[in-house]
Amino acid sequence: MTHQNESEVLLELDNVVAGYGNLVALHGISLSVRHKEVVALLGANGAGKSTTLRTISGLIKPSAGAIRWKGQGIAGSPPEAILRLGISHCPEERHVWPEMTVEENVELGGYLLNSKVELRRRKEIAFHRFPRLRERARQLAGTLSGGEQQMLAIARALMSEPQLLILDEPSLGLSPRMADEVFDVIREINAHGVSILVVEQNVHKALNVASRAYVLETGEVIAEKDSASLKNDPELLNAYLGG
Amino acid sequence: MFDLFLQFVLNGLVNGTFYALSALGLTLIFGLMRLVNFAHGEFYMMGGILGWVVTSQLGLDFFSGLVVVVAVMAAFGWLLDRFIIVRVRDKGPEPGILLTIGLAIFLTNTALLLVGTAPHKVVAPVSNAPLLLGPVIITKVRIFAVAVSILAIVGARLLIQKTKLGRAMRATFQDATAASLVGINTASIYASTFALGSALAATSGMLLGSIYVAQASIGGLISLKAFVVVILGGMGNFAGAILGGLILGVAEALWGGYVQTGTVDMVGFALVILILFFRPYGLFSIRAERA
Amino acid sequence: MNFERNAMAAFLVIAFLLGAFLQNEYLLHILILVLLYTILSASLNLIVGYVGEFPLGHVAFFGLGAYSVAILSSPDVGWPMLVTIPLAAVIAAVAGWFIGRITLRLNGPFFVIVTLAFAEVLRLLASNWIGLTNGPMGISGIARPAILDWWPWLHGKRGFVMMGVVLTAFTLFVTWRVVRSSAGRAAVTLRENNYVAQSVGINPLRYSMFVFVVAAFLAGVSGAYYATYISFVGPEVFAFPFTATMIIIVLLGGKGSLVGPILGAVIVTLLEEYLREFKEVRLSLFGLIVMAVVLFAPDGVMGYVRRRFPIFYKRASHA
Amino acid sequence: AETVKIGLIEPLTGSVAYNGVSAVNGAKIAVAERNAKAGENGVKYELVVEDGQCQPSKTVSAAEKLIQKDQVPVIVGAFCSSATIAAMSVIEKYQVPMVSGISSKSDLTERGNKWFFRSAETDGLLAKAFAKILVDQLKLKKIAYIGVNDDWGRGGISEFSSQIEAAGGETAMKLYFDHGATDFYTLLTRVRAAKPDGVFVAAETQDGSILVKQMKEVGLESQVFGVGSWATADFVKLAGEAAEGIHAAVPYAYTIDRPENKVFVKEYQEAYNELPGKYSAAGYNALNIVMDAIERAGEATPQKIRDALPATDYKGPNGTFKFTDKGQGYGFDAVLVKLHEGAPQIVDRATVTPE
Amino acid sequence: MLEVKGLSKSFGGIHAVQDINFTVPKGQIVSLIGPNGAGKTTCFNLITGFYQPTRGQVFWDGADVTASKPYDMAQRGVIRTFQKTNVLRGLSAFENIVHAHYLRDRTPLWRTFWRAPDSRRVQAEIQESARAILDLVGLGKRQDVEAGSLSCGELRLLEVGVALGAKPRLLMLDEPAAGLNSREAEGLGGLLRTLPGKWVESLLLVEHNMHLVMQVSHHVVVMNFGKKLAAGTPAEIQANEEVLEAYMGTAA
Ligand SMILES: Nc1ncnc2c1ncn2[C@@H]1O[C@H](COP(=O)(O)OP(=O)(O)OP(=O)(O)O)[C@@H](O)[C@H]1O
Ligand SMILES: Nc1ncnc2c1ncn2[C@@H]1O[C@H](COP(=O)(O)OP(=O)(O)OP(=O)(O)O)[C@@H](O)[C@H]1O
Ligand SMILES: [Mg+2]
Ligand SMILES: [Mg+2]
Repeated sequence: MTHQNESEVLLELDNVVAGYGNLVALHGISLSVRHKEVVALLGANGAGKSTTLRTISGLIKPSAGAIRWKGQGIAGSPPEAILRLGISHCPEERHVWPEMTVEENVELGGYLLNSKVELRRRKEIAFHRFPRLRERARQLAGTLSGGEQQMLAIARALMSEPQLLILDEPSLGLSPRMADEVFDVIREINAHGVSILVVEQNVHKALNVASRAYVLETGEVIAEKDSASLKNDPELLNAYLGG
Repeated sequence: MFDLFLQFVLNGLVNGTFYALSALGLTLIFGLMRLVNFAHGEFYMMGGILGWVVTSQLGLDFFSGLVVVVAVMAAFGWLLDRFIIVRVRDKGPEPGILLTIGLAIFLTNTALLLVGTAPHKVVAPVSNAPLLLGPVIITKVRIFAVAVSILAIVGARLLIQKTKLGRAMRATFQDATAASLVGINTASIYASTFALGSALAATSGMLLGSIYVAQASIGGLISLKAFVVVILGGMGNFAGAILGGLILGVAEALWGGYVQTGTVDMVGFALVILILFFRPYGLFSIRAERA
Repeated sequence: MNFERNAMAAFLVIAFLLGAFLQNEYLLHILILVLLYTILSASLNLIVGYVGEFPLGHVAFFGLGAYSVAILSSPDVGWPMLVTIPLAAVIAAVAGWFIGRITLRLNGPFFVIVTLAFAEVLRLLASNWIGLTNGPMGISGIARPAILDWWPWLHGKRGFVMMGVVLTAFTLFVTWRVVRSSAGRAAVTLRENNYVAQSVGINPLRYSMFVFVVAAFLAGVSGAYYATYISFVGPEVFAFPFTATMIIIVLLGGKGSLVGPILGAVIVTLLEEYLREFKEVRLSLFGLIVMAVVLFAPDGVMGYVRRRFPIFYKRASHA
Repeated sequence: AETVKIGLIEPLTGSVAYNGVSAVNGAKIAVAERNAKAGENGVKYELVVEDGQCQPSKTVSAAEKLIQKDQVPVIVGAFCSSATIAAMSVIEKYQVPMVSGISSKSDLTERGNKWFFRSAETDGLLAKAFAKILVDQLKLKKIAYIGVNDDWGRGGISEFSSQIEAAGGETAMKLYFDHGATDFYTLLTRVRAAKPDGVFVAAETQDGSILVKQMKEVGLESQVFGVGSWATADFVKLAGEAAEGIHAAVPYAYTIDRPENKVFVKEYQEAYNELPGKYSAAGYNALNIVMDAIERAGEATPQKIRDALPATDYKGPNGTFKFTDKGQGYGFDAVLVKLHEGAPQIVDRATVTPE
Repeated sequence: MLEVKGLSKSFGGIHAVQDINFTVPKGQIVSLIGPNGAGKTTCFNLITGFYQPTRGQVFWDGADVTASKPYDMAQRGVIRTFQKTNVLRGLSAFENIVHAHYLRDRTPLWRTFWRAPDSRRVQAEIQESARAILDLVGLGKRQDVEAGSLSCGELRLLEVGVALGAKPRLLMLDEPAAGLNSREAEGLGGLLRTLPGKWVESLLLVEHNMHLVMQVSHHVVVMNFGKKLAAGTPAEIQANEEVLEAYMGTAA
């Protein structure tokens, strides 16, 4: 890997407009994620957080605006091309493959890998992080409990060892303790130099890991602040996110 | 009496293998991709007709002919998926049903226009001289066809269960969003599956066309049997498809042998009803749905 | 919703007027086909559109209705139409109850194929149970209903048109009532999500069964009408071409809409007749047209109308 | 010149389309012949072909359309007996004559429909003509019957078996298969086990050719004879060597040695690059009979044509056609052929006479 | 009202629920908490009849209702939501709730063809109730949006609305606050607290949001590895070392 400056912008969204069919859900979103940074995306229900993430990872094609990865425009690229660049997206609602075993689910996370050895190494890490998954390696993913599926989804997203990890509500359905562990994992991989863009409903948890946060409302960025100052902005917190 | 029984069972097994083979393409497209493909029989028909064209008309031998037919049909399936089936992909099952019914009508009747209604002969790969195996009779070409069927079925199963491509296919059909997020090019997986399904259908059409005849209007019948086989075995399950085919073949042979030949076609449907009565998801199927 | 009701009423009035004033018997024949297919596909639409399952074997009930009339009105039995048609429908409904008991436990592709299996078994029975059905030779010479000769105005085809208008009116009324009733809403809930349905207290089998039986009854009516009009019934009444036609009609018209089957029946019947002009290529063309419709209006004509002109189509629960 | 439309309903799609198309081809030859002869002021004919799909409902639609929309004064068709029956009530209602050259169910002409004529043998007539010859010539005692499970197959078997029994043959078994079946091993295994002297088959080209091929494969050596369009080049091509030595009772074979037939075969071959079969001849004959009637009638109205039809006396490739009072054709030949070296050799000939 | 006795369920070798006992008294909110995979959702499925218990019984109003059908339980007044969002995707939010009023709407089948004289009134009543519920869960503005295009969090609220539409006596919610932010969860908590006595008789809650659980519950049951680990008032649970160790992490 070439040496990268701490402040180098990895991902940048510039006035991105996107939506579903006729419905416009994002009215010009601009945000950026820098190298080694953890950024949180906050906002009320239906604000467009998930839509933003889907647009970045290529699940939705933006109708206007630019998305840049290390300066290169990537708007409109298919998801697999974006993954190849090093952006991995752990989607909302888990999306595990119900009729495959836990192990197969995990392994498929490393679909783009060609080395079996490397795949095994990463799988080992995943199982180490989430011992419950190792216990259930042969169980069909569809029969896992909600929280177990969530762990599986996160483990799978980590398999590609991305440069930018996008997490959509990673703590959803996790027990408080498990959620803490997941946030520890987030910190840990961030410490290894991975940038993270996270949507999280638990504002405190989010602001504890993130250095910066964007607040979305009805498809627009209404605030961008570093975590410390956002924590100290009770008005904004109260108005949109809850204390 | 026992010799007769053996012969019936053998007939049934051979036929059952053929059923499994002719359902193979459908196991992919319907069983795995969950597209209720009414044009399956027409793909089979195209295999037979193209087989006739390349062997009887263009004078190729069976094997080179098969290569050509497989290539053509794979390309056909691929294009069909990329340009037509995609457009109904996420719109529920009905548009797919209607689309493939329309396609089936179109293909059958266009084939009728182009090559006429007459049955056609596909040049056989080996002779169809009878062979005596103890008390029972079989022909060389049938043995050959059974071998090819087994190869194709086993190959398809290995492909789906053991290879990365197979895994990518299953992932795509179970959850396409997740699949594209781990880097699977889902559009090309859909298209390749469809291409593979069409090519398999055509292979069986050509192979069986060399044993029976190739004919433009055979499609509907083939589709019916293939649906029965796929359902009997459990959706998208290759081992199941083989067993479904064999069960159907043997049951039909025994029914035809000891009860009544005019009603053999009823056997398959009666079996489907019976088996689903006791096992609502086919003989072999995994289900991971939970409330 | 009122739009649907008005459209149905308008259709019936137009059919009646055409029947009363048209002189060309060929056109009357086409009108009869439209009515026949309307009944048949309206009944299928109940299952496809409101139970959300796809029965490939709906033709079983059509065929049963047709054979029942053929056998019951044959010289040996000789019952009048006023008895045979309702009886045929009841026979179809009873079969619907029986088949539904087995098939409705299944869903998705399994349901699709098992229903098909029933239709095929019946077709094969019809071709082999010579004693009852006369096998592949079929039953011919089904008498023209005496009631149509009571009034000279009903001579010839007009009688059949009026009979069709009455039966269609009955069918549309029944489907309309089902859709607008608590049972219909329960069925839609089931269609949308079985888990939710059960957890708000809906017994899944009860309602899918109810709709299934009503649909079988109506399919029986259409079969009875068919047999009376064509005056010949053979095993082909259980065969796939009828299934294909009704599927095309329902999906082309737009499933889950009461007007859909009517539109579909009109379009498909006229199209089939019009395409006769194209001789050999007509079925190829027909296939292409079906495909084109799917590509451009995947949820049928009514789906298209609903999207483009939502004013016509106020949602059920607002009415 | 005046142009008369003639309606023709045959199955052009579906399971018997192959035969339906042959019939249409034959019919076209007949019309082309007449039109060529008509010169400047003679009557010209126009064939309006409709697809009845061998289905009663579609056939009724087709008949309605021909009569109401195209205003044809006469119809030829339909193919399957069930479809023909359905059409018969339509033509009776509109009082338009119809001639069928194919539908073989015996009772069609017994229904008292005076608008219907049949220029074809019935199963019964064919059986009566050949059953005895077959039994005697081939020295058959025990016979197994195999037939396609439809009105024609069942009809053929019941007529032949009763005639053959009357002639001293014994019935070993009667087996039916569904149209379009491809594998007959089980059925043939049963037949082989019964060790019959002869096997009677009622099947059309496609089923029949596969069937005889598989007979050889399973080692069934009995004499094979039957009814169906077997005296055709296609059949021989498909069945290959297995066709050798098979006997068939057919109303027509292209090898029939008559001047009318030579002309017909030549024209047919020129037009379609293949030899005519039983259905081609049937279509050809029915059209000629109708056109003769139109010319006799002098005026192309349904009533006039109907009135002219009973006086038919038409010399066709396979003999002279006349009608009984009930509209059943007779007077023409049926032949017993043996397939030898790829061609149907005529073994015997019988004239179809009314019962 | 609800009593669960010795409830157990295994899948193959996995003992998802083992010998669970608890009661939900009238007028109370009881919470079921525990680590992931502890068996909470499975308990829900056992109580509402989606699964058959391997052992144990469920009593409702004193009657043994073990392994009753789900719709049967619903007809008795036990209505549940699902962890994995389940709504009527093709219908609008409003229609979702209207359809949830099935038990109110229900008529004998023959009434399909012969409308009951009061049917108009019943329909109007249902519409009114549906509107009230939509407002209650805070989806009033979204009433005409197709459920399939609501965001995740909105779907959770809609599910609660659907359950309320069925007029439960016992309402069982499986992680209703998943996907809601702290503020929204608080709102939901407020709503839940007002439900007993007014909309429902009692409430059984599965939830990982401890803040919410502690805020609304009268009684908390803790599960771990399919077994009951502890039970008590929120205060007792918060003080329980074992629970803290197995479940809470730093949140408590
Ligand atoms: N599949 C879809 N089809 C149509 N509209 C959608 C779809 N998914 C989301 N929307 C709409 O897009 C808007 C933004 O939704 P999005 O899912 O991005 O919200 P969100 O901020 O992630 O909310 P939540 O916190 O509830 O998940 C909402 O108005 C929603 O109704
Ligand atoms: N059908 C099944 N087959 C096998 N194992 C199952 C099945 N259903 C549930 N399990 C297992 O039973 C255990 C309990 O699952 P359950 O869904 O009840 O957990 P939960 O307490 O709701 O967890 P969460 O908080 O994560 O939703 C899990 O470990 C799960 O994997
Ligand atoms: Mg979201
Ligand atoms: Mg759970």
